[in-house]
Amino acid sequence: MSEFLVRTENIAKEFSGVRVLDDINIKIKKGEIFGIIGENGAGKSTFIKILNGIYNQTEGEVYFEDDNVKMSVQKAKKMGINTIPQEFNLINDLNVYENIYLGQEYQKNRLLLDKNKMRKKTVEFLKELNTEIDPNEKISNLSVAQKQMVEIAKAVAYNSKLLIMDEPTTVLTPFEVKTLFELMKNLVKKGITIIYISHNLKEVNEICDRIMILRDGKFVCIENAADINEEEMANRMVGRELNQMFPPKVQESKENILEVNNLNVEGVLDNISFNLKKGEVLGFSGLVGAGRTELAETIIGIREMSSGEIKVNGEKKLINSPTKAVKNNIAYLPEDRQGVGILTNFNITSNITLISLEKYTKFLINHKKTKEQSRYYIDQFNIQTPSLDTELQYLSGGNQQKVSLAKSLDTEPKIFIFDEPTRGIDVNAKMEIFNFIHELVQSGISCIFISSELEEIIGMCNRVVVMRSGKITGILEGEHINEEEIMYHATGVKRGVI
Amino acid sequence: MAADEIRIGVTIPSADHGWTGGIVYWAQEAIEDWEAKNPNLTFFLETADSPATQVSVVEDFMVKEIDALVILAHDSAPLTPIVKQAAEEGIYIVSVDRGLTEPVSDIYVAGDNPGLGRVSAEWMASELNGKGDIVVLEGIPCVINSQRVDAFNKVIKQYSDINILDSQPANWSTQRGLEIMENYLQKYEKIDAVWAQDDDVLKGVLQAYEESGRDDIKFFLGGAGSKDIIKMVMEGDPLVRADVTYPPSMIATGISMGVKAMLGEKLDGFYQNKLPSEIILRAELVTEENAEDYYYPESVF
Amino acid sequence: MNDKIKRNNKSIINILKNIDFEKYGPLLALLILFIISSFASPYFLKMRNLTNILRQVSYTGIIALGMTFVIISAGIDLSVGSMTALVGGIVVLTLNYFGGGYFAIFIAIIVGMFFGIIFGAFNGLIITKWNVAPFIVTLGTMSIFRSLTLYISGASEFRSTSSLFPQLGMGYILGLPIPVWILLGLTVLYSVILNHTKYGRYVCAVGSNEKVAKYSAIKVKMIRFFTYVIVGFNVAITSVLLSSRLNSISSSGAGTGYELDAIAAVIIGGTAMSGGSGSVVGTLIGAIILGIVNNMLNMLGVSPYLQGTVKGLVIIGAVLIQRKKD
Amino acid sequence: MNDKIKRNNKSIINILKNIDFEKYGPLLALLILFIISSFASPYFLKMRNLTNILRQVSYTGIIALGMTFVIISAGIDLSVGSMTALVGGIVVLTLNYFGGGYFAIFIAIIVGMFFGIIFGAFNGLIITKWNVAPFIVTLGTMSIFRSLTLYISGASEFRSTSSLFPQLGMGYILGLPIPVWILLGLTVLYSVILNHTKYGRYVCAVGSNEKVAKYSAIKVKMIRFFTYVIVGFNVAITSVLLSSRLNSISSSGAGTGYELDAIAAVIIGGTAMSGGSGSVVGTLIGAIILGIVNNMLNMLGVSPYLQGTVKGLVIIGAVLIQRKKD
Ligand SMILES: Nc1ncnc2c1ncn2[C@@H]1O[C@H](COP(=O)(O)OP(=O)(O)OP(=O)(O)O)[C@@H](O)[C@H]1O
Ligand SMILES: Nc1ncnc2c1ncn2[C@@H]1O[C@H](COP(=O)(O)OP(=O)(O)OP(=O)(O)O)[C@@H](O)[C@H]1O
Ligand SMILES: [Mg+2]
Ligand SMILES: [Mg+2]
Repeated sequence: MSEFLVRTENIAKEFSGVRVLDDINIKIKKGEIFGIIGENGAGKSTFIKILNGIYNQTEGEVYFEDDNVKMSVQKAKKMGINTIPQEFNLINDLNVYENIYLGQEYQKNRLLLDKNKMRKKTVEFLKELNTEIDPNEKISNLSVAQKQMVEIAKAVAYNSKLLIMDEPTTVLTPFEVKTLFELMKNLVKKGITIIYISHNLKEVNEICDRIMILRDGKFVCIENAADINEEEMANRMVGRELNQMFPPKVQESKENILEVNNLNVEGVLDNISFNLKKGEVLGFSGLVGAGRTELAETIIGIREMSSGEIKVNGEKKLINSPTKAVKNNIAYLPEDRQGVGILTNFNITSNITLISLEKYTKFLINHKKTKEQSRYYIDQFNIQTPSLDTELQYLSGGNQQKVSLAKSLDTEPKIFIFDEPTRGIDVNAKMEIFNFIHELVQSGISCIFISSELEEIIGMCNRVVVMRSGKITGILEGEHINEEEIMYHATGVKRGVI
Repeated sequence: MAADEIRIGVTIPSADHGWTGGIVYWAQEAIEDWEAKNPNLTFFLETADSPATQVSVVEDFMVKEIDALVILAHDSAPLTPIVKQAAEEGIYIVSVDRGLTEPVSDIYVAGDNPGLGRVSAEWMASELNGKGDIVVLEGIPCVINSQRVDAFNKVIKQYSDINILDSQPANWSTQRGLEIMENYLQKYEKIDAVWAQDDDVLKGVLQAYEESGRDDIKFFLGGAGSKDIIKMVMEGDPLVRADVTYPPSMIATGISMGVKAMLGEKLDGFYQNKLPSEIILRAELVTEENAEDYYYPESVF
Repeated sequence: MNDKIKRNNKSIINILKNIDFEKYGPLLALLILFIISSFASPYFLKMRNLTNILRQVSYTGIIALGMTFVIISAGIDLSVGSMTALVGGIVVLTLNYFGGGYFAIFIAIIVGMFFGIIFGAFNGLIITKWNVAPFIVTLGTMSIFRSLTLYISGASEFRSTSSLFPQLGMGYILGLPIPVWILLGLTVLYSVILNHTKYGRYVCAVGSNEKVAKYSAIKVKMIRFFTYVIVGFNVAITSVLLSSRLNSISSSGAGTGYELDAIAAVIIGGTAMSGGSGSVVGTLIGAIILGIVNNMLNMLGVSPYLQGTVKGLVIIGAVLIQRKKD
Repeated sequence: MNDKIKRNNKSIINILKNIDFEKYGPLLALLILFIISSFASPYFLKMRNLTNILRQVSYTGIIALGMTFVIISAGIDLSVGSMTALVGGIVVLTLNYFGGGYFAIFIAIIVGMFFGIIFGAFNGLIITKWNVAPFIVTLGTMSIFRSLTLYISGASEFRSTSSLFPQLGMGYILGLPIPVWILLGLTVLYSVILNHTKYGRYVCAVGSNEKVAKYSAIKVKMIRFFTYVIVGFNVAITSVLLSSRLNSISSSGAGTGYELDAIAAVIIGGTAMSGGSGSVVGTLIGAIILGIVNNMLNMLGVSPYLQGTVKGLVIIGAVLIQRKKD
């Protein structure tokens, strides 16, 4: 037996004639962490979906432990290939432990399910991940980050030989990422091989042994992580030099555009008060489940507040539905892209103009105008798509995120709430989005910026609100915006203690 | 409940076309009449949309401790076991129209399904002078329909010069009758007469014929004796010259028989003490001469 | 040379392969059925027969157009058949009350439309306001509407006394029956609404993913509600046309089975039961397919007992043609 | 003191508030209906009446148990009523052929089960293999099965000549009719299958999100397929019990409307039409609710015309109690 777990020979994949992967030849060693990076739409997810049997390659061969296999989902499972997919692969109607053991249930007497055993094991797995989630909780009641932790636990629960992780950290805070990395190291020690995909080049560089770079579906290079730094990675990914990541911060005005006073939501938010100034980027930081998403949802009228008031431009407003939010020029970019953000069976144009459809309608929809507008966004954000009529389910994750962003933007808001805006977006596109936010605030638009990436928060925000279990624990300004102080307020303990 | 209270359960198919609508109407009429006449009588009237539902209704009646059951069975065989059970519990059984497969009823009051087919065929044959092309619109494919159609066909077979061009189910529905007739009119260049078996269907048929602008059809025959068609006959309509009865009022007769049996009354002019065990209502031919006697303007059918 | 032919051959296969079966499936099914019917029966292609089919189709067809919206929004309406009878009864009663002249016809139509909309709104209200499953609500109102019809009429017919009223259902304009014109006109209207207005777009969004629609500031309940109002309105049109055609409405028989016919037309027309997208023109085609099947069963004189088998097979077959590849 | 009372009051309200209406809604609806019925009719609580209701319920109830799986997997089966008639016909024919003795009954039951499974598998095969919408497939087979029943019987009844056969449908064991025992037994069995076996888990997964299920290496088509087989099997049981009870099967009337009753029972029992989760015990409760409604309509002697209105209102009301809060 060779030292390689997986080998591919001349792998290529076409979707209705469009070649999205071309001639990929790689060998992945047993027990290594193999990173894959590349721009949005480079073909990373497609590649691993060939390995785990979701797609069949158009050309080429896959060897697993030296056997040439025609992969299928069933075979992959049997051979010990497990995946944490980019989009959630959880059954909303089932609860946590049922999801974790879906397709691989423990049984008693070879007939009945052994629920207790599965529950117990689930608690163990989650504990290993430093997460407390009730194994009997329904998936639909979990926050996005919690779902991500369940996905991780699910992949770990199986006896894997190959564990594939497609952007597992996009909604996780540094705290969880750290836990995950420790877990990965343990798994590797046990002889498990890991493929790791992420747009966080720092993380990739830190955790991976070797890194493959893809560009436009083509192989660029494989490097030892030790031999390459982040900047080089980014440049080779994009194929040109990248410059400064974060644009300069814009001085906000004194005027409040949004005031939130003593806002309460039963069981979720506790006496939240803050204000947002015109032209400001106001960051929201905190650990998983801190309640940031809930706060945003309350402001746009999805959740009912039990008490408190919201003022827009100094005037008290009752915002009890997203329609009212849009009327008050508030836009929201949700973190749960496929759950609440985009319609996967709608095309790009219909998605982008869904909220702002009014703009394009006199009596009938002006299809020409909507198409022009979506073409504008496709250029602006460099959205990779075969055509304007492509349904979103056929776009890569990052490109879906860009469409989601365009959709919220097209309402021409005065206040924009971004919830994890860079989720699944490549470095280059991140920069574009940061620059775009910069342009927004320059033109007097105010932004609430919820992110779990401290670097982004620090790089982008004028002030940072830190939350912990539904309460605001601190509002940081100026030089106080640093990793240490944010983490202190987020966890309640000094660094190093956790 | 008073000691001399008499409880009578009446169950009939639910009103799913004109004739069954008539059944419901006549059942209510009879119950109203009897309740006015005799305060000791308590009636329960239940419709049923399928044989199985009707079995439930009879079961429920038994819980209510009825003394007599008047039933127009949805289908014969499926109702027989439960009615038999009722009879065994001492309940007096009046079976109307659709007989049971075992002799469990005390009185059987029936319309004459084969008779309807036979009388219709005989009249049509004589009007056609034993020669011509006819089309048939049947009811819903089921036992009653088969009885009528089979009897009709048997008679027509004796006339070698009468051709049945086509025979399709119109489900006792006016709209369906209209559609089927539209199709017939496209399909057949020349039709001499139409047998629709049911007056509801006949209405649709006449409509289609009128719209087609053709004038080859010599006459139409419906069935069951709805008041509209009887009226046309009475007024001497050249196309609708006759009708054959299958009166929904038979249920009222059945109810009366049940009441009389309970009260121990005899039939007027009847020299026997007990009521007869079978009463078969003739399928009567209604023509312009006698139509007035069959016209009930206040009935729903 | 040989080479070129080969390439041509290949491209034809490619063209056939690339036909968007999901989109043109219904049309293809219709074409196949049409061609078979033309050969199978000499009467099929007669002008009169074709217009007959169209008129026969128009009653459930018009309802099916409205049902398209309901199904796209991931709902269902089982009450349409009973509603047809009830509204029809109301139309005839109104007509008789006002004497049966042109003015009475006008009033009767207005009243009919009004009640159609009210009944549809009743369905929509319970479904959206109280969040009860559409299947249950409309199963309930199916029973309620029929029962009210029977109650009002005493299980008999509603008979119009007007001699003018039938002109509407029987009349022709430019060689086509009036109901057919209305069917075609509504198809165009609803097709425009579905594809070119905000409302249509929102109906698709709601059916595709209710949560996303809600986050996109779409008034989900309102959109849903109006799909049932549309169906009610269309049912009212059918009621007027049907009662005019027969100059009466049978309380027990009118409209029975319309719900299944209408839903079948929608699905044969390519709209998925799960909602999210669909086509109004497809529904029209679906309704015509069903009409042709019924017509051919009579024309060919298939045994009454076996007509159901043939009909069932054709319905399944029509959808089989347009099935999605996995 | 006062304080304590207040607190107690509050906690009762809290308890009421915290009742999981989604889970216990059907039970609550049943309780309310039961209490109302007890007061409304002196006959209701009679033992004989209660066992009657249970037996009346058992026919569609057994089918509804199977339908629960189909609906949880996001499917639907409209063919169950016609299938009941066809299988029932086959059972009676077999019984007569073998002479009507105990052996004949045994064979007839086996043959009935066999055909029930075959017909269910036929539905399942077209739906999964050819990927055709369940609504259309089963609408088609509903028509086909009924038509075949009419054809075989010549539109008449299948009459059993056995005098032993009715014992099965009419007999009692320990004070309960045999069909009721079977209904209860199957409820336990299917409840265990749904909640405590892999298959049940997979049915929920498939109904909730087919794609995720597929990626979890679940054989989606197979799971789907077997839901229809289960329904077919249950239909066969109902067919045997029904034909035994009636000692005959009417080709046109047997099983009509069963599909709507079964689906209604499933939904009243708390299973969502959109699939993903549901409860077998809920379905049993749903079926009993429908049975009590029918029984009360008879017991109270509601006008035949208005029975439909009452029934419709109660069905909607029963689901209203358990509606989800948004
Ligand atoms: N099912 C599909 N049908 C058609 N095209 C597809 C399909 N799946 C992916 N593609 C296309 O393949 C290309 C590569 O997509 P892929 O998801 O592999 O990108 P990725 O590298 O994972 O990007 P991201 O970082 O945004 O997740 C994209 O251009 C996408 O539009
Ligand atoms: N639909 C829901 N029903 C009940 N509880 C919920 C629901 N959604 C979220 N929660 C709970 O609310 C809390 C806050 O979650 P939220 O998603 O707002 O956190 P967050 O600060 O946005 O962090 P992240 O998005 O990184 O998870 C969590 O404990 C979560 O379990
Ligand atoms: Mg990807
Ligand atoms: Mg969040």
